[in-house]
Amino acid sequence: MARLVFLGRLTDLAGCAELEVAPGPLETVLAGLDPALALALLDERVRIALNGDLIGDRGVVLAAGDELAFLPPVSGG
Amino acid sequence: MARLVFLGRLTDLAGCAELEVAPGPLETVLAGLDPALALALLDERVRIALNGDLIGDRGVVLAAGDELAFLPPVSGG
Amino acid sequence: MADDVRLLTAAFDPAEELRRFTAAHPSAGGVVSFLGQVRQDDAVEALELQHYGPLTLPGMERLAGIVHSRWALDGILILHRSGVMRPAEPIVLVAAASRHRRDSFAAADFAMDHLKAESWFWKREQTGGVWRWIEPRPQDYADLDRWI
Amino acid sequence: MADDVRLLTAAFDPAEELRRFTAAHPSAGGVVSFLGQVRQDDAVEALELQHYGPLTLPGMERLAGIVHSRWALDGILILHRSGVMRPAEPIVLVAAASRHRRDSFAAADFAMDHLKAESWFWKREQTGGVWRWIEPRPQDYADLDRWI
Repeated sequence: MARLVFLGRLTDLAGCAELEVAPGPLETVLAGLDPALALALLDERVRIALNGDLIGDRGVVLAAGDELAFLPPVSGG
Repeated sequence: MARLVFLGRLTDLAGCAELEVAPGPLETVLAGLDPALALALLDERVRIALNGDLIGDRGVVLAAGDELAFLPPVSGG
Repeated sequence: MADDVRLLTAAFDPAEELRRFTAAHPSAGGVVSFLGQVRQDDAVEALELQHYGPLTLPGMERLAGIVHSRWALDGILILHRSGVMRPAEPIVLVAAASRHRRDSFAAADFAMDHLKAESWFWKREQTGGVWRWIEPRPQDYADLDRWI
Repeated sequence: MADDVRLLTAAFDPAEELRRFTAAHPSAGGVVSFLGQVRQDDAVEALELQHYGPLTLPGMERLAGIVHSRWALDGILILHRSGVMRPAEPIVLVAAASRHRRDSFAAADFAMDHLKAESWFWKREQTGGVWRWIEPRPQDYADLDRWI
């Protein structure tokens, strides 16, 4: 299995901080989620980090054991 | 009697922090001091305060009980 | 490296931390510090900061390195809370020690602007029993522009 | 008036003073402080600050009033030693508490520049057993020009 991690308001939207998902292309993984959550995760202001490293490309394929984090804009002030 | 107060390096030059002097015009008081000290007290960078208030005029006449302080430039930094 | 960067998940004592930091830098003429705390008079009942392990502390350490290389410092301290905090509880403590005070002032100011605008923390506040996530403010980005 | 201005003739504990000041201003989001201490690694064995009673503390109080009126502060703290100090002993502690951190940074910075350049203190240092009076440096006046 792979793991999705949701930060900030995405935690509330997902209803959990982490979610175990089957490995595979990110677009396939997202297609299996609640559509409102999937849409929020595709927001271009939400950055993603694969196993702790920020990546720019959302065409990622998740392998077993991977952790993909979704990072909305930080709160500042 | 009146009192002269010497601050900073003037303390060393006067050999004391305070000096009792007879009341009278400042120029008369200074004439009674060691000439090197009197010269240093007349340095225009040395400000003077009469009874705790800065004054600009050195033509002051000291009355009994007056305190006249000589303030060299402060040390800063 | 005389830097001390920590992500804390429990309450800390800023006065003691500052005493320790100052004692560790006896050759510094000056120490500038910034302490941020949860304001007590707002309607806010609690504040929660969320962090992401793999990114948050490494980002703070990278910031400390940048600050240290930009000014002539004896050392820098960056402590930041994560988790739930109540009014008057400390959130962040930044301190810079240097020979000349101008360096410490600029370093602490720079570190705070960048911590606030760029660190990986997500904040929510509880008001009237309801939690609400805080969005970034334009002011945070304007603060950063001062250093370009 | 939430200002605290003191001229101290004996050693003080900056960490405790800062703890007290911070606790007195729970509605301030931020507290900026500057602590100046006698440097330990110089050849200087001791430092003495001399003050003049009728002018020094009143001047510090006037400065606090100016700072308070110039920035939006919850309070300001100005503590300054007089007398003989040894290496690593605190000399001066300035702190400013405010809702927005930019005000505290500017207020503490301004207060330090003016304390250093304009306060009625005369300083001498002991090196190799010999005391030497310190003259003002051009840098102190340049610091003031930043605020005009």
